[in-house]
Amino acid sequence: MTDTFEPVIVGFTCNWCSYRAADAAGTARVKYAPNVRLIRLMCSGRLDPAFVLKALAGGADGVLISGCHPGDCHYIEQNYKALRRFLLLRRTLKGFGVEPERVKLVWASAAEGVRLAHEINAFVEEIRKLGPLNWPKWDNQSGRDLPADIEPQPIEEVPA
Amino acid sequence: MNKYIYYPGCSMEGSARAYAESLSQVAKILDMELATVRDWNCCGATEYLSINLIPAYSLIARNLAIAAGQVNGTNELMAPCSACYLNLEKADYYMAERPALGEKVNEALAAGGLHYKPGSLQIRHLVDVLVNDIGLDVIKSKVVRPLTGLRIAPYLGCMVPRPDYQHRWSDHEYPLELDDLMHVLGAEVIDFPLKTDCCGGHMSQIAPETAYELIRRLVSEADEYQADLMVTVCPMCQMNLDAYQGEANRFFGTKYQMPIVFFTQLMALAFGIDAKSAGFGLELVSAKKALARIGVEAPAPEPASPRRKPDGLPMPPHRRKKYASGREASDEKIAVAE
Amino acid sequence: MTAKPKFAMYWAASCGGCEIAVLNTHEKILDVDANFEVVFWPVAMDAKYKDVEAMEDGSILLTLWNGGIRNNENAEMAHLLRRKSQILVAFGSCACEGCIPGLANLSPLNEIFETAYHTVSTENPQNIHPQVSYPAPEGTLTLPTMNPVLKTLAQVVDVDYFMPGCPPESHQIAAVIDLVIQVVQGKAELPPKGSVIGCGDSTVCDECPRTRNVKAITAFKRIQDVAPLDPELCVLEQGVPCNGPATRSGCNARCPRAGAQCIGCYGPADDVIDYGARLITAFASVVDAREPAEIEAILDGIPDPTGQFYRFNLADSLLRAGKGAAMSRPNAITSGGKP
Amino acid sequence: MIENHKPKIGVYVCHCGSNIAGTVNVDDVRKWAQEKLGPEGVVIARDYKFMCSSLGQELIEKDIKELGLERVVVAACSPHLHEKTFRTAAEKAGLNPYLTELVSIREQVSWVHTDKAIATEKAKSLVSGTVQRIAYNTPLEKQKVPINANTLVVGGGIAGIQAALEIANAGFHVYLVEREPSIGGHMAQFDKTFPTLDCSACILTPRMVEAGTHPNITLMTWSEVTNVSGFVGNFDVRILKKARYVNEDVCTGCGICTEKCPKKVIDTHYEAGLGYRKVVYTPFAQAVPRFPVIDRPNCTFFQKGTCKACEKFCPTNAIDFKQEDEFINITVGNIILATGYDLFDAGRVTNYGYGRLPNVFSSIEFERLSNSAGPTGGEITLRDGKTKPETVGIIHCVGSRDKNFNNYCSSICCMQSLKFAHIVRERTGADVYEFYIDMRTPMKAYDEFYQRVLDEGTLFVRGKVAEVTNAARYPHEKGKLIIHVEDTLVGKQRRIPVDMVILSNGMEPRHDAKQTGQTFGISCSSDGWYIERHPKLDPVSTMTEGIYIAGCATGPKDIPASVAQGAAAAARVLDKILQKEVEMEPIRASVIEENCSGCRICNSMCPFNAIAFIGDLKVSRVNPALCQGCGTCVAACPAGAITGTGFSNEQIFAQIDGLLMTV
Repeated sequence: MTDTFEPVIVGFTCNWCSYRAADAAGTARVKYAPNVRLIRLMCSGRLDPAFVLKALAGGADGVLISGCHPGDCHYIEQNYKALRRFLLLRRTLKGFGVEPERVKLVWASAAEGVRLAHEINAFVEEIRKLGPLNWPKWDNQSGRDLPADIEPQPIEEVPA
Repeated sequence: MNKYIYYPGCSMEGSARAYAESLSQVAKILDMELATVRDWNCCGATEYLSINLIPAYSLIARNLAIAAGQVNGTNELMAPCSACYLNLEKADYYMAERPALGEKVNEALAAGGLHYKPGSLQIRHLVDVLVNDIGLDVIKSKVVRPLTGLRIAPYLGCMVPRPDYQHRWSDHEYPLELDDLMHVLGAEVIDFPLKTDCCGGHMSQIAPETAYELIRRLVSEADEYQADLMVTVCPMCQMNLDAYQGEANRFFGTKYQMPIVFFTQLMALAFGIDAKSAGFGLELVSAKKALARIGVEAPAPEPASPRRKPDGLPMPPHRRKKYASGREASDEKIAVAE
Repeated sequence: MTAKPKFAMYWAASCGGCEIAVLNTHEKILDVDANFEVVFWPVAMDAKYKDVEAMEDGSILLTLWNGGIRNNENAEMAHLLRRKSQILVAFGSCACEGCIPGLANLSPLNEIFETAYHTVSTENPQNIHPQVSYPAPEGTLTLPTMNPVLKTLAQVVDVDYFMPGCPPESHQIAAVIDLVIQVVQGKAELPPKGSVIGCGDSTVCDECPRTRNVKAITAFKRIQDVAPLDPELCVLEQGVPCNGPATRSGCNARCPRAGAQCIGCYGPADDVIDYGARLITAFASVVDAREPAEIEAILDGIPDPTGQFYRFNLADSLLRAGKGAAMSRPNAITSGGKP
Repeated sequence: MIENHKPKIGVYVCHCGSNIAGTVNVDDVRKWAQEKLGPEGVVIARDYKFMCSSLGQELIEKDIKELGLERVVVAACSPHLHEKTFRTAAEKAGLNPYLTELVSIREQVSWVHTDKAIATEKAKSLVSGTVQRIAYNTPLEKQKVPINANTLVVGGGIAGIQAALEIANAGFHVYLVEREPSIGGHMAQFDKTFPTLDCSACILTPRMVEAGTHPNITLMTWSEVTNVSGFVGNFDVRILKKARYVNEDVCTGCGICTEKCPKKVIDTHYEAGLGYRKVVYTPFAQAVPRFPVIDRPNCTFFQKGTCKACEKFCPTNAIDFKQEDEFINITVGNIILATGYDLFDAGRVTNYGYGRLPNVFSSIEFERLSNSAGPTGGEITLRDGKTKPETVGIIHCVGSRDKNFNNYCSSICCMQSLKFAHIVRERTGADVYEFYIDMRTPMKAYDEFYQRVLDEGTLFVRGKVAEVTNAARYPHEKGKLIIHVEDTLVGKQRRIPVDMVILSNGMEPRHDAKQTGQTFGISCSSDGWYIERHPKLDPVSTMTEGIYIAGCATGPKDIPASVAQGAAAAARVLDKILQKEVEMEPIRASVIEENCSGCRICNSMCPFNAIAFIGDLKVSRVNPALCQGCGTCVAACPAGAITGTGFSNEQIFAQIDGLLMTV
């Protein structure tokens, strides 16, 4: 057992292309990194940026978004919308201090099982290089669920 | 002004002087600035890579590293010699393709304080540069003495369009760049079917009979098409076809007299340069008759240097002879054996 | 003393605008006085923390809390007032969602201090840097300790109602005061706990009179670069990033009516899971380009997307709220690939 | 959402024999689901050898009835394989089918990972994701939309003709659209068909005529589909009908115009560049329809304003120089694409000299050369049009099975080459060499034909030809084409001089296949052929409901296979038509109108125009009949006012939580 960092990646796939590409990779027994857990959407256009934020907030080190190649969308052109949201989301993440490379968009047709597997492997390696998604150590408590009787504990004392 | 970093290679200073001289004329007219790679060294030619990869690649990469350090407004490294071009491109390609190799080569280069990052140079062959950068229109506009009536067999040899790592050539088996170039000079270009066939290469050194056959094929085919001369882009092709044409003739009992010249020589002629400055007269199979067809007087051939005895020190006796004799040969005997 | 119900208002990490907004209700403030006994309101009357501590738990009927929780004093008071109050209202954007002070959550504390005390915009000839405690001759003086991040009130204590706005509109405050008075008088019922009050339940667009069309944005611009802004047409359609589509209604579309874009001070509408994500998706969706380079060029018109989308909501955003969760994930780094 | 009530969930883990159980510790997953996911509502977790077997399904049905399960999670193969199986089983036991979900732990886990421990952990997390998600699944009802009984068939080659006839004969209307002036396709160019050596035209033309005269077929040649919108059952199709400059209502197809037209041009299309045609022409004698077209760019009248010979001589005044392109809109319920193939451009293999060496012919050139209606009247000659070849070399796999060009086998070239060999020997008596890599003659009576050609004395050389050259090395090669090849059976390089070379060039996807695919909403593989819904089990369907594919559009095929596919696609369409209605997945978006403020961000999201803005109410509304369920508007709504069934925010958020739950 080595001590290499095994990132956890959530992947969002399109029902018509990349999810089928994953099926095709399986059928062809193409081996790839086990770090990605896929969620099936009907279309990459269904991808709400909040899903990505949720995954990152929930502990994923990276998020893979995949859809049909430009021009090949099962719903004609929705993947362009996914592309635009992806680009703006990455810019926003940067402002949050999250490396934008943690979110990746991959086009993969239903026939491209092998390619998807390669892309997954490459992405896992990229995230491995980036390391775990380390939030700046300012806070160790989560949001609204905080029990009322617990006093906030500052991590380091800085005068106000 | 088109700028290039220029890797001449050894031939340009030796057997291919005609290439070097005509190129310098052509470059001037086409407003090309060629900055020679400082302190360049041998590219390893065709042999070294098959012997030991790491030192061979290191040898080549030293040139790349130095050239990369010379980048000034251009990162295009141009080589006129096919072998040099291929070796430089190969080193650049494989250093990127196989990072382990790249690392080892750079380790070697580090000993000389050098480093080469693959991909930092664009490696180009002269014909590619002329056709694709300078452009046929510009070249055509500089023609003052069209080569009308001159039948030319354009011949590229094996190494320039293949394997073509960067996909710069129109085709690997039948590229037409050189044909087009000759065409704009006004020459009659034959559809030479063997344009990418082998010239014999170093077979002329190790298996001359094989080389003779390869030479015969090319020369006889050009002759079949009634070409006045063959143009080549490669010092080795030129050398083989020119210098060994006579030997091949003797071997087969044929009488071909096919002049083999560099394409730049014809460009220079077409641009109005006189034949001597264009490097004519250095070829062994005289281009005099061919040039006469376009009314150019070929310079008198340089007086041939007297045939020299074989260079170097005498050889030791053949090993087999030694064992066959069943006894040790004395040093004196070795000395007088030849 | 009268048997009037008790009222308190407290000011934590915020600008004070909320207090002004309350006073801006004009004569309505007299109703407060007439119907309530104001027991604690530092900005309006003299009061000591120890007086509050002395009160019976649950003895204050209504506390309006404005401001985020930035230091341990804020936190302590939040817990104290929670204990003493029957109804605790997160009043204003800072208390509800962090607001402008929450933007500091993008930087670590030391950077915040560095910027506040030691950059060119601060005149600090003696290079003063505040201390938590100071040994004065009269005894040790202490200052509250800054928390690492600003939290919303609800992230620290249980909150009964949320009243958004930066500040809440005075007519909305007046309406809420009226409602509470009616409740006190037994004439009305309180809304369910956790409700957002003093606002609408739709988005700013709902109250905006501007005409809207199918959107296709070819460039995002700063408002001063769009001259003149068409007074009739949707601000977003004119390329100015207007947060109205995702922002809760209640302000009567004050900014768009005045010829400016909505900046989102009323926070997320109902059913909005992450305010910023809604704007990211909405703006990106209507960008009229397909090539990545073209899209990027259009997006360049939003120079600070994080600020644009999370100006008021950062401390309450999904990513911020989830950071704790990410940190507490039992060992993301596993050995040998064994998750 | 699910206030205080966690629905009762059953988890079923399939072994799939050893397909899953070989890599995933199924028992461990089951135990874990039972214990760790108990708080999430899992009341029962089981594993079984083959969940999809009837015994496996009965297990689930029994639990639904006895344990009162409200949700079923099956961890097995991809939902694209067995989702329907399990949903049907659950429905039988009284559970709404949309309360059953499949977790793919075979395609996404056991088949792609090797480490058993890691695979097991991943399987757990996927199960956890779906368990969390399914709590938010809601019962859904499938929607039914009526099917328009008209069908559009695109491409009038043999596959398209077959499909059109099958449907028309069943009594339904077909629009057959062909972009050339006549239907018939490539088959009309051929002389003989292998292996029976039937005359191609003899067997094709009756079908063409039938299609041309069938009362249920509207034939639209010289026309192209430019736009398709809508969805299965109701496609709106826009067709560009190019101007023929001939009034089809009065033209009798007498051919006088063609006869009188003074201008000839090289026919690069039907005659493959070997012959000529007039400027007003029908591509071939048996063309259907028989109306000619005027080739506008070459017509003297259109170029210079004079001539009009055709108009002068037309006995019915059918020539109409003022005719313009027009658009025709039709509505159809289903579409069959039989758009065929392009021939590989043999000139790309430069070392074979096609286009440079005159006596190197492409396969289609040879078809025309050997066709009795062709430019030489069926005489097999060299390019000079006179000389009969004495030796002929036929090169297989030109552009196919070659990583420089196309990796795939074009499947017909072996048989086509054998046919050529037979014809050459029969008509010229020439010596014929076939240069092949492998002989592929797998269909009915194909290998027998190979034997026959062998017996006829054709010489077979196994090896990939290196080059075809005119550069002779030896006196006997002078004036010949020399085929340079490594004969891999002899183990020698050979130079074989021949008079004529025929390149058996293969098939390629249509040059505009991608564009056409985009028009119809289907996609191409990396080779460029259209992708079938399933390569084995659903070869004529596409991922887009109501769009079918037949013939060479999906890959190289011979005539019997194309015909079979045309008929198969027609059967699928008839199946749809006879159902009268089509069931639509109930995955739909809808606007919560109280939350909608009418910002109109969503209005441009829908390519199906399902979202309308109701001006009076200042809200947007989704038309469920038009919504295809992609969810793009759901994700776009800034107010969170649009919800999507089947893939709601709650479902996906819960799934994310589940996937990331510590395992």
